[in-house]
Amino acid sequence: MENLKTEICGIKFKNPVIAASGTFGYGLEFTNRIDISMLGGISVKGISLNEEKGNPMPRIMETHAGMLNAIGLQNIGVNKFLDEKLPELKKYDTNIIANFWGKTVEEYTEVAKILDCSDVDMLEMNISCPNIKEGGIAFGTNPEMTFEVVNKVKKSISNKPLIVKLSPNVSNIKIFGKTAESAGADAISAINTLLGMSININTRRPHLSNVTGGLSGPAIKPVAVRMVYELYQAVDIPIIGIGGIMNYKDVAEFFIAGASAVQVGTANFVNPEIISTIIDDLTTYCKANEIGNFTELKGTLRT
Amino acid sequence: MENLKTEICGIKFKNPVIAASGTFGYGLEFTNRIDISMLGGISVKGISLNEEKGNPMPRIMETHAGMLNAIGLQNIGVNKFLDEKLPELKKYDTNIIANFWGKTVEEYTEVAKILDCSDVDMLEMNISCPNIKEGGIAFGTNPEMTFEVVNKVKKSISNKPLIVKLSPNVSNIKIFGKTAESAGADAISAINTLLGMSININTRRPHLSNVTGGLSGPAIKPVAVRMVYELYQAVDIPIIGIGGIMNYKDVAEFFIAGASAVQVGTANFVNPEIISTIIDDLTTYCKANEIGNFTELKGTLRT
Amino acid sequence: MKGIVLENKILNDKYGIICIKSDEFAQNAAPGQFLMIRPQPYDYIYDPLLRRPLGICDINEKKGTFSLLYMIVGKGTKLLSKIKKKTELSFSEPLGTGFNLTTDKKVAIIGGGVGIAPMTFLSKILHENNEVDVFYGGAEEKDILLTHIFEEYSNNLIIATEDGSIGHKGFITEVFENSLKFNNYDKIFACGPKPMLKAVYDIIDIEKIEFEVSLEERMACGIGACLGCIISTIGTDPNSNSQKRCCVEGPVFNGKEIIWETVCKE
Amino acid sequence: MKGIVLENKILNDKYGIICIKSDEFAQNAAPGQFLMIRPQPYDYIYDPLLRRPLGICDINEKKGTFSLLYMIVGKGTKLLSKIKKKTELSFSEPLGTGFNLTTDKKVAIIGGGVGIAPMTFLSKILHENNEVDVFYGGAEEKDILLTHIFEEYSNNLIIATEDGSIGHKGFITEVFENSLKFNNYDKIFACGPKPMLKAVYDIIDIEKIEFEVSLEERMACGIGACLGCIISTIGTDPNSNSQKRCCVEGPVFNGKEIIWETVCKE
Ligand SMILES: Cc1cc2nc3c(=O)[nH]c(=O)nc-3n(C[C@H](O)[C@H](O)[C@H](O)COP(=O)(O)OP(=O)(O)OC[C@H]3O[C@@H](n4cnc5c(N)ncnc54)[C@H](O)[C@@H]3O)c2cc1C
Ligand SMILES: Cc1cc2nc3c(=O)[nH]c(=O)nc-3n(C[C@H](O)[C@H](O)[C@H](O)COP(=O)(O)OP(=O)(O)OC[C@H]3O[C@@H](n4cnc5c(N)ncnc54)[C@H](O)[C@@H]3O)c2cc1C
Ligand SMILES: Cc1cc2nc3c(=O)[nH]c(=O)nc-3n(C[C@H](O)[C@H](O)[C@H](O)COP(=O)(O)O)c2cc1C
Ligand SMILES: Cc1cc2nc3c(=O)[nH]c(=O)nc-3n(C[C@H](O)[C@H](O)[C@H](O)COP(=O)(O)O)c2cc1C
Ligand code: FES
Ligand code: FES
Repeated sequence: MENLKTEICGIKFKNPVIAASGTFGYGLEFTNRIDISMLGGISVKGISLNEEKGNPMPRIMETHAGMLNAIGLQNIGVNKFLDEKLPELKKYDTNIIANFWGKTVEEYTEVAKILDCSDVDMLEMNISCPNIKEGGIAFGTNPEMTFEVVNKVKKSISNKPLIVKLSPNVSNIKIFGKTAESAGADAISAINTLLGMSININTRRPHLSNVTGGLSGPAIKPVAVRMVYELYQAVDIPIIGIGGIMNYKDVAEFFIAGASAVQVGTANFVNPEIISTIIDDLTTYCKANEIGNFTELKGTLRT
Repeated sequence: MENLKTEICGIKFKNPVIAASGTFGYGLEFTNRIDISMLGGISVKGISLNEEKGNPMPRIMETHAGMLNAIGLQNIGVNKFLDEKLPELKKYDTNIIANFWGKTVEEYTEVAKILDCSDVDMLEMNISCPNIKEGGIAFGTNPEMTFEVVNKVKKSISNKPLIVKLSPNVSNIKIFGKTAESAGADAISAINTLLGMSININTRRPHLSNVTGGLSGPAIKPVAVRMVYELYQAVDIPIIGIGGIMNYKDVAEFFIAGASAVQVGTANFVNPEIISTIIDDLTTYCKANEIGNFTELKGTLRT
Repeated sequence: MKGIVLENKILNDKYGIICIKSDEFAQNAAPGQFLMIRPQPYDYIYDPLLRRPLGICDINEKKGTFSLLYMIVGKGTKLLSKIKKKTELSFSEPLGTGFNLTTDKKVAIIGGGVGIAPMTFLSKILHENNEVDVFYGGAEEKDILLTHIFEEYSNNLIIATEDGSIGHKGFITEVFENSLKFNNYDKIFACGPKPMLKAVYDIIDIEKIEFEVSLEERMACGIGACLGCIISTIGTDPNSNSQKRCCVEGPVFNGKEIIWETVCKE
Repeated sequence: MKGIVLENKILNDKYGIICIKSDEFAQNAAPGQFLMIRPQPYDYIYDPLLRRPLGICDINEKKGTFSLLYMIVGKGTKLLSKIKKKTELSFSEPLGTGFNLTTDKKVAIIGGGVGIAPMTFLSKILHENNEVDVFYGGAEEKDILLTHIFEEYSNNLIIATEDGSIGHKGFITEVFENSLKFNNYDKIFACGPKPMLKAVYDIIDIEKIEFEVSLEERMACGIGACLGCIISTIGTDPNSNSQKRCCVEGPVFNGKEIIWETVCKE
């Protein structure tokens, strides 16, 4: 396991494989399936100031090599998270990343402040959710708003490193990476889902009640790898690669493109044990290829 | 076949199914496989003023439910096209759409002028190719440049309807649709490929010589349908839907989202006879569902 | 978990039943539970991507096998119907909260279409120490399957099809409503299309009869992580509904608690 | 076209050979041609998406069958290796420009690894009225396949493996170079890894010996439409190379015309 140890923003990770927000619940859903202590970290379902009900059903639909979701950030709210979930989670030896969001800049900073004083290891602000009316993607697709919200959040916290999660639904991801960096982000995670849609031709209704939803899964991996590669050229802070990762080879691809860690999302639905398989395979891969530490792969793309 | 007849920008189509540019060669490659006279139209491989060599090899790579390409717009140039290909193509009873591009505004207008006086039925300007250094996507991801190049092209032609082909690699496709419309586009086609990338982890080289490439195929269909739906709300000119169409149900999906016609791309590689199957199936579908004309589906999404 | 397909029988052009060997699974399954199964035997192929939820139709604890009854509706179930004997498939453990079993009661089991799947397992268990009437409805004869099992494991099997091709002509709920004149059921177990379940809810005196329903929603994870499968139920707080995950808190719910308007919308 | 799989034999953990029934295909195939085949039998599954190019390894015109020798390298060929007898597969007609056959000549066939695939068909035809020596190289014994065919349809079969596990130890090109001291070949046919082909090109006196090579490039369409498979050749205009589509103008090229620096780059 030495081969996989790493550090991001001063936080030690036993390996660079993190469960992606919204695909791993509050982590506890997986404890009778895998030993979550073996994970590098868990990014929990996006937390907001107050409890949220999310969107009406239906919320998910499969597409070719991918899926659409419009959960709408249903969550129990930051206080309940801290009271009921975090103490349970802290019993496991893995980094807890608090993914959070708000409808306004004020909500973002308030949640951030509360989480900053909690027992979580890192904060991950989601400015890229395509499934909510207010906030979310509206912040993540406008550089000025990105700067403002990231900057205000950064100024309101003092304890925990801040990851900013970027939207892929933009013309130029480098601009958003640089903006987040200059606004104070300690790391970047990319990508969130691509905005998509699917129609039931019999009823002529969208398959999702929210009409559009976020596309994730192997279908989007080429877009995600490209964006991580572009970000790596644009920013100096660590990049956490996300999008369609299904196996250790995909992890290697993101690292070579420039990632310092990865998050695994939709794959957890396909197979709830998949993350532990990926981590085991990465160890084997390092040994077989005499790689002292997996992070040596970072940014080694030869063009 | 009455059920499929339609008219776009005053041009009569026997059906709304068009072969997408770059995936159907100059059309003639398919004549010993299907009767190309049964197609609604053929958008030929993107034409430029002079012959182009395109990118070095390798140029293609398969991804999950999709593929990446970086052909780089290799083509024989407008004059050779008009001399050698068009006369052959005109022997078939289908609409010929001249897809074209340039590295500069001047090149765009020059090619457009030449094509405008030729025997083709419509022009389709590609301002969204992700695989060339100059021109292409640079025009398609900047509203001002989009306006300028579309407007100049429109002013330099007088005979043929002008379709503008949009890039999906933008934050807000509506802006580009409206811009193209206000600059004089007679129709819009969407989408071109999503910018993506894939890495060979053994060699640590990109799978494509051009590093990045355009993602097409079923993987991108949800993004394409969403963009057509957004464009339908934003513009009044006809929209030609493109992206991951594999069968008649996909065609229906694009129509319900707001398309007036569709283009079939990558599917031609999977099965060179696929377009004729799709057209046959659409006829059957109309009959089975007592649809007088397939265009009745246009924009009928119930939300 | 993984298991080997022992048999995959196509019943007609709409349905198939697949029997899989797995001692561990068979030992842990309870009536009303379901599993998530990968219809694609190769783990490196990502279309279809997600596992599919299917009710546990039957188990044989001695042989260590279980069966799934599936309706062929889309690509996942189409693929499933092509799976050959001896193929290894991967699937979850038994998931969700099953039916609350009764003893020494008079119960009715109502199944509509492929909603009958979990009822086979249920009736086998209930029939051991209850009086069990099975009401089984479908659109046409093709939808009426496994009747030999219900004949063996019920006191009465009543069938209805919409086109009258077998059994009573009409909706099974009509037949059931009629039978309420002559029968006092202590408990009803129902699974099938949501409008059918709601019709049963409307028919019965919900204060007097226990009513458990098994509901379906599209599922991505099946284990409570994605929040894709929410069912609105009457909450403790009268001003706000509760949101239950069909895969964990269900698929079996107390019919009384369901907010039928929201659930039946689709 | 469609055809039924008659047999799919796994030769070892690296290779398989599949035999498919199709009279139309068998009648129209020429040595050096290839086909595009869908390794996924279900047309509604889009992963893998594209068809895969494979050389025509053998045909039996009487029985109306043809065979493909495949190396298991990725998901397409892995899937192909799982295809069961009686499965219906879809594929193109025979594609591309095959070898230019000779009569009454002394020819050498050089095959490296799975590059041997189209050479089986070729040697059968050439052996009817030429003197044929087959040089067959691989990394290890596993790579040396179908030797019984080459023994029957050649005058000499010379084998080399890099690890020496069978035949000469070393590169087949070294063995071939040696043999040139004793043999005057009129024509060389070669298929295999590009560096091997280039080595042969460098060894022979290209002005005196005819040299045909079969090249591979990743292919999307196989019919000249996508421009994904370009091979640079010496053009008529000395200032600029020609761009040939491997799938239509190839896969067999005159070795003299290839611009080896660009082709061998990958
Ligand atoms: C708890 C539970 C138990 C179930 N038990 C059975 C069973 O025992 N036998 C059986 O045949 N079916 C059962 N279903 C339904 C079954 O899951 C779907 O029919 C199946 O997933 C469709 O997959 P597909 O790939 O064939 O269709 P797709 O191509 O995915 O979709 C075809 C159609 O089925 C609908 N659909 C897709 N997924 C679901 C889903 N999860 N639930 C309901 N509808 C869906 C789609 O909206 C679409 O209209 C159950 C569903 C749930 C949630
Ligand atoms: C004209 C022609 C004839 C061929 N004949 C044979 C043959 O007779 N037997 C045989 O085993 N193979 C042959 N090949 C190679 C064969 O097409 C590839 O091995 C196959 O497509 C790989 O598919 P996959 O899904 O298993 O691998 P993938 O997962 O697609 O890729 C695995 C590896 O194979 C490489 N690859 C993918 N496609 C091709 C391709 N079209 N050509 C070369 N490399 C590729 C990839 O770059 C990657 O490194 C031929 C190729 C061509 C172009
Ligand atoms: C059902 C679902 C719910 C998600 N919820 C969140 C969320 O709450 N916050 C967030 O930042 N990202 C969320 N995401 C995005 C994922 O974390 C991830 O960025 C995306 O799915 C791409 O990765 P993947 O292809 O591995 O799934 C969600 C994704 C899915 C599929
Ligand atoms: C190999 C290839 C070459 C292409 N060349 C062109 C082109 O020359 N001009 C153009 O406008 N679009 C080109 N495209 C884009 C397609 O026309 C189409 O917009 C895109 O592939 C999405 O549709 P699909 O998913 O059906 O393939 C090309 C696509 C592919 C795959
Ligand atoms: S299916 Fe994921 S929470 Fe129920
Ligand atoms: S493979 Fe498409 S042109 Fe050769």
